[in-house]
Amino acid sequence: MKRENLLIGILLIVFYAAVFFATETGLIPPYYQVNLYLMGINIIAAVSLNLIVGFTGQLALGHAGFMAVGAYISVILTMKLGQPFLLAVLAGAAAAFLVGILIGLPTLRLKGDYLAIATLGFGEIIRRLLDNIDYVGGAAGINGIPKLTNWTWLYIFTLLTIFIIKNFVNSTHGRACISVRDNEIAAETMGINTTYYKVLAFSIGAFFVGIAGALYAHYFFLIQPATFSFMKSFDALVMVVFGGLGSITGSVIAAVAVTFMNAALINFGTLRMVIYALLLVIIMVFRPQGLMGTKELTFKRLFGGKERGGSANVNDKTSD
Amino acid sequence: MKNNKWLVVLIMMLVAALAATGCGGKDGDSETIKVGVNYELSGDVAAYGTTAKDAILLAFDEINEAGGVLGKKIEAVVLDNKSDATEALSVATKLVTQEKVVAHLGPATTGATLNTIPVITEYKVPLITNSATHPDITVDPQTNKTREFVFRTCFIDPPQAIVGAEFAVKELGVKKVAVYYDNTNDYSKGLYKVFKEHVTALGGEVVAEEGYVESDLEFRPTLTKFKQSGAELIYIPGYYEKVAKIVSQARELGIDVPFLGADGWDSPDLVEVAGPEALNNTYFTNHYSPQDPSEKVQNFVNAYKERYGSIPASFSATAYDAAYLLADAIKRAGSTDTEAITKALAETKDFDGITGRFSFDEQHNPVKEISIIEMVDGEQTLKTKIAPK
Amino acid sequence: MLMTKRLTKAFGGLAAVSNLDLELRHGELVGLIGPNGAGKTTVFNLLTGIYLPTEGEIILEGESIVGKKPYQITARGMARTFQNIRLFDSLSVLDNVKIASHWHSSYSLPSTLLRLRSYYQGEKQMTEKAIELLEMFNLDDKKDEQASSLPYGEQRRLEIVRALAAKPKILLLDEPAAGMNPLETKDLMALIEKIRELFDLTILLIEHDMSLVMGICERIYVLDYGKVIAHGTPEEIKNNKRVIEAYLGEGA
Amino acid sequence: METLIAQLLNGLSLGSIYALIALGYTMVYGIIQLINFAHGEILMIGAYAGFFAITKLELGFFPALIVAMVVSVVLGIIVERVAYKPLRNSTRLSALITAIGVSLFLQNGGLQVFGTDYVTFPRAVDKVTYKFLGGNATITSHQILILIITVIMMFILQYIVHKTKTGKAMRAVSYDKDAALLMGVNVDSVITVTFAIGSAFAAVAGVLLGMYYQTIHPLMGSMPGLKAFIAAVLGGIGIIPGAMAGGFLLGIIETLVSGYLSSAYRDVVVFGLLIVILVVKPTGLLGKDTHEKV
Amino acid sequence: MLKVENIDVYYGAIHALKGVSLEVKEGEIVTLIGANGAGKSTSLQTISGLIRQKRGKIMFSGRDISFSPAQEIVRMGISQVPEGRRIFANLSVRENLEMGAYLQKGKEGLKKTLEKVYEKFPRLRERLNQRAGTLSGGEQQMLAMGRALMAQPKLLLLDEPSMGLAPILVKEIFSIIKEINEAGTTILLVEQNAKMALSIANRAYVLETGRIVTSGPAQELAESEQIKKAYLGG
Repeated sequence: MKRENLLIGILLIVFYAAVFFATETGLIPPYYQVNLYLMGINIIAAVSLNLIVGFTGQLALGHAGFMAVGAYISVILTMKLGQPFLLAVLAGAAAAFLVGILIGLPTLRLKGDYLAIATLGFGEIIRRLLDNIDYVGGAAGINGIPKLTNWTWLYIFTLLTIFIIKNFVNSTHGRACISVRDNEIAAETMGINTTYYKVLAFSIGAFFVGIAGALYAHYFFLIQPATFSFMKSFDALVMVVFGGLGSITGSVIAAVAVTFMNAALINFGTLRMVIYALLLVIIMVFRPQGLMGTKELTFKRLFGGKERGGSANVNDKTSD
Repeated sequence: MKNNKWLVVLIMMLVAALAATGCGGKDGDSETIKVGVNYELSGDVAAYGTTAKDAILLAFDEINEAGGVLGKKIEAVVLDNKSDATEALSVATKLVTQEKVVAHLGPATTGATLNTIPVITEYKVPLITNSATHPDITVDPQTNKTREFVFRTCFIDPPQAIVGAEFAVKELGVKKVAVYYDNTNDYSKGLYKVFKEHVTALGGEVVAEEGYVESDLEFRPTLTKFKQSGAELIYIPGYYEKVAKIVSQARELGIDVPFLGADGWDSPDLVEVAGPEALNNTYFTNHYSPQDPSEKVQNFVNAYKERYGSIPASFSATAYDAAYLLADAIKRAGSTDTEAITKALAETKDFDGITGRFSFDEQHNPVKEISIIEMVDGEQTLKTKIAPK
Repeated sequence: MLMTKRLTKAFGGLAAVSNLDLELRHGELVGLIGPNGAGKTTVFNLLTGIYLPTEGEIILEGESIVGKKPYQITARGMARTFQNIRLFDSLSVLDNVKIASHWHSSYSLPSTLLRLRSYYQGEKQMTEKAIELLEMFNLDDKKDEQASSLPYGEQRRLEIVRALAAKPKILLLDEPAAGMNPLETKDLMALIEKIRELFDLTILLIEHDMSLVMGICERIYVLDYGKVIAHGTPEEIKNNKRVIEAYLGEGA
Repeated sequence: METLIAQLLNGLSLGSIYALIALGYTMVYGIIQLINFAHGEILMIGAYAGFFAITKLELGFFPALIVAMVVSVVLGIIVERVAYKPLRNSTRLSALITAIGVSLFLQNGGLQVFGTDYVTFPRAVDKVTYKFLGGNATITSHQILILIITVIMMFILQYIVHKTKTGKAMRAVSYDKDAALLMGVNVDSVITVTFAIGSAFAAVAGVLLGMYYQTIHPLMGSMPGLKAFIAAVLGGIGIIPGAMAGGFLLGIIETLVSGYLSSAYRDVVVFGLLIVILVVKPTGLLGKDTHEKV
Repeated sequence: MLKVENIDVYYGAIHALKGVSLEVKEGEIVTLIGANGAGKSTSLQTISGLIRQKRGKIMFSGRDISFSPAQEIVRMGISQVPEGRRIFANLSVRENLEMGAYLQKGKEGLKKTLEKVYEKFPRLRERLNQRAGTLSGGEQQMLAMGRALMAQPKLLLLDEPSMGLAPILVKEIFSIIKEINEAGTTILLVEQNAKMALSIANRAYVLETGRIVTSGPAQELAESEQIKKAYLGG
């Protein structure tokens, strides 16, 4: 166990250093760098959404709204109030967390598709409000955002997200969330405060996607309300389902794969979206439970040895 | 079960391989001058991106037929940014760093264009947009410095709105106006603000102002509200597809006051949808008029019509101008060095384009006359031309 | 210990339970029987807070628990099983049991996220206790299997283990022998007796299998149309005319 | 007062558009519990089919409507067979993602095939404007036509689902597929029929939408589709009269907010109200409170 | 009438039925008993076409129905009352019954069969227009049986009809099963309550972890010490 952790730690540092070196020397061309950053941001978005949808079983479609909150708050802090980047990112995430609680409390009593539509509504409310706030540029958004997101920050926050959500899930708190997904009534009679855990998972998810929003804003120069439309929430959902509901490594792999696919398809010109959509359908038809199912890709799995845990054919309880 | 996972991975690898070969094939021909064309070809505003791209390709073909530039042919590298600002940056990065284009045309919208600026600035590649009208495009609002590598062939929001306001108050003699703008569009909101300012400055009054959303179809509720407001003119700084519906629904509700708009109105579809009758007593400010009898304009209109089957809208005209302007600048620079081209672009004087003869001012905005078009029985007629102050 | 007074629950005008007076004394094993649709499960749902009573009182150890949420009632010492098994299907057998001890868990959210020492200790404690319980029910060798993959009888047993892990004072069992054959039922009877002693439990159970009910219950309430029609020792119930008419049938 | 009546009329006509689309949406949902995100795109294809039938085949409005329905039905069946059927026993979320994929495919395929331009839909039915209340309120023949067709369609749907043998089979399938199989119901064909009917309804909505707003575009289905879905949820998803009620309610709320508050904040208010309504009544307006049997 | 020959059924990797063979002759009541998870329900579901066997053959009235679709099997005269009743809770009682006769043509015939079912289950008649979900457990079981009878089956498969029912209802249900059989319908019965099942059956099969371990006349089995010990709690 200890040796395994050490090995993983060394690998992570080596990977960090390798990419750092490669970007500095231009070994990774700028175009792939853009996609590298998108990958990191997508990983954070997908893993955090997986906590809500995959582990807690709450079909929420307002993820882009929280991303917007994180992005806007952090940009206000860095650009208008001259605060340091780290503080701005954390403040953006904290704001998203609070909004998550605010939104989660009333809506999480809803079930399945009703919850989906209510959260989608909240995402749209946030976007429409931003359209009307001149302080943040209205529909035009804010441009000229300093490029403060660098590889180090991106790497740290991506790892932090995975690490914390993994720790959360593999604890009694995480099990409480899963029990809510599997059988809410039984969970409640077993002493689980289901509302608390639903809201907790929801706002933790919001917190991390708020970080993703802040990183996004400080890499991409411009943020606009239109950037955070419900299509962005869908994108994150695609990654979660594609990776496997309730599999963190699945979400990571899917986020990388989807970003990569999107980048690769750029050469197909106007056909790129047609092909992307087609691939989406084909992948789902052939692998409906997602790449990983509910399993995790672990060190042991990769390098032989048997993994404990259930099979991949868990019935979905997400939206019943 | 297991097999499916690998099948999926296989599919993705296939895509990657295809993509890789796709980009490999284009390399290595130094006999051409590569120009990046980064436009909205799918997604929400694909209609505008596509017309611009069409006009650019037409212009390049004409230039190449006439012998090209500096003895070389221009090769357009066309990529789709999905009407998404993030993608626009991705595309620009690919064009600039991988395709090594000497200049970058597009995107069409302000947001997407803004997002490409850091990249083209970093790699010192000039960019010309044909329809991003926001002032921030060419001037950094934080430093008030002109962005060295960014140019445009369309005029910016303020002059157009100022001319519109002047026309409304002075020529049409109205005092009370209503404004109906696209709340999700910076172009539209920009025009609305300047227009409001100037109408008020000229002694007029804005009695009602409302915003719609880009996905709206139904405008009657707001129009009914306008009807009660006593407005003598309704200003709609929006795109033709919405404008046509707004005007048509307004006339249906019995609103017969004049409508005034801006270059977003220009499209043959405006008449087709709203009908010639509803459009009587409407005006808009524009870059050019396809009715303009000048030979240059008519040649362009005919060539475009022949190739694409429709009358070119003003976005096509400004895009066409952007393409010719670029070719002209390369000629003047005498090289394909990006900084030389940029310099030549900045020095543009009296360029004779479809949308008028223009020079760039210090902020890289074209100084040209603004046409006011009146719709008469479905025909665009040139009412007057006003040079903004 | 547990008492209901004039407990009533109406669904859209129809009274599923009406004016129910029920009493459980410490350490008792009481049966609740009656025809299908008589309102037995509704009583359980009222007691555990899943339904809110239309009228009446539920008093647990001298305090009213009406209006309390199910998890709060569990914390006060009441746990149950379900007629239609409700396990956490995707979790392992062990984790199913650990969930029930969640509110006893001794580590906090921050220590979870940062993997502090108290997390490992807390987890270890929970695991040990859960395994102890599983051993008692002969399920320990299946602790890593997914709950949904267990055979039916073992799922029923696991539900009981899970309920016990919540450390209840009162255990409510809803048709624990449903779908079991007589042999399994017999084993179950012994098990119920055993845990009652071991954990000092008060048990209320719903069951159709008369061999089980008559065999182990000290007192029995018979419900029909939401009302108590009889109440007494198994012997008294067996010979009660109304019960025979409504529930047992001739020659039981 | 006159303005209010005028605004209510506006709301009614917008609402009937939403209701029209929501009907097909909610029916498919009611039977197979799939949010068919491609519904808006099937509507779009129907609108284009109607467009070509009128302009290229020079058909009248009603024959063109039939052509549009046939095209949409064929498409709907293909989509169901190719993309949804293989996922019938998978999670609902993977089916949802597939539906989004189909929707994106049809949108972008549409952009390729039909072009990115807005296409003007011919005025196949004459538009007459009726004025009353001293010209303060108007209603057009198109609005009346849409309203009537929406109401008729609702009754047809109700009849199909509640009075016919197929409808009974649909409801049985929606509740328990295996039990329906045991009754001798061919579940696959019942689901196909469900999609066919839903698609036919989408086609009608598409052609009417084209006629009413005069332009069609490959992306025309997405926003009205989403709004219609919201209307369906508002009314209680899966419930046919609910779709109608939700559609009208949404239309009227939107209109009143635009007319009396601010159109820029309209969506904020509308979505806010939607959430409030759902929080108060978590299963929509006409949704039955099917509390889980414990 | 029904001949199941050597069928093997898998759920994913789990081998649920291992070479099960059984036979039901016309007019018989045959019961299948065994512990939970022995494969009793799986056997019934395989016969009615809900699950496909990997190997083996199922013959009905001389025809091979091994791979016939479920609706074809119903059409040929096999109806199943599934475990847990599985009535359509969202449909009315009448509609549930009509669903049972889904493949029957002609209104007259339907009316007649309806009458017959009402005779057998008078309580259903009282609740015709009620939503089936509002019925009590016993009534639901009757509805499920009535629904299956609507198809006028030659062979009726019953899966745990007594599960979760009050003793008085169990007796009633079993006497109805007997009646149905006497009226000419062959019955294959799966029961947990082995005592009751053996008391009305002609023959019985005992399943253990996917295999048939014993079979014989019901009477004989009921008296066998081994069976008594394992399944009758004696």
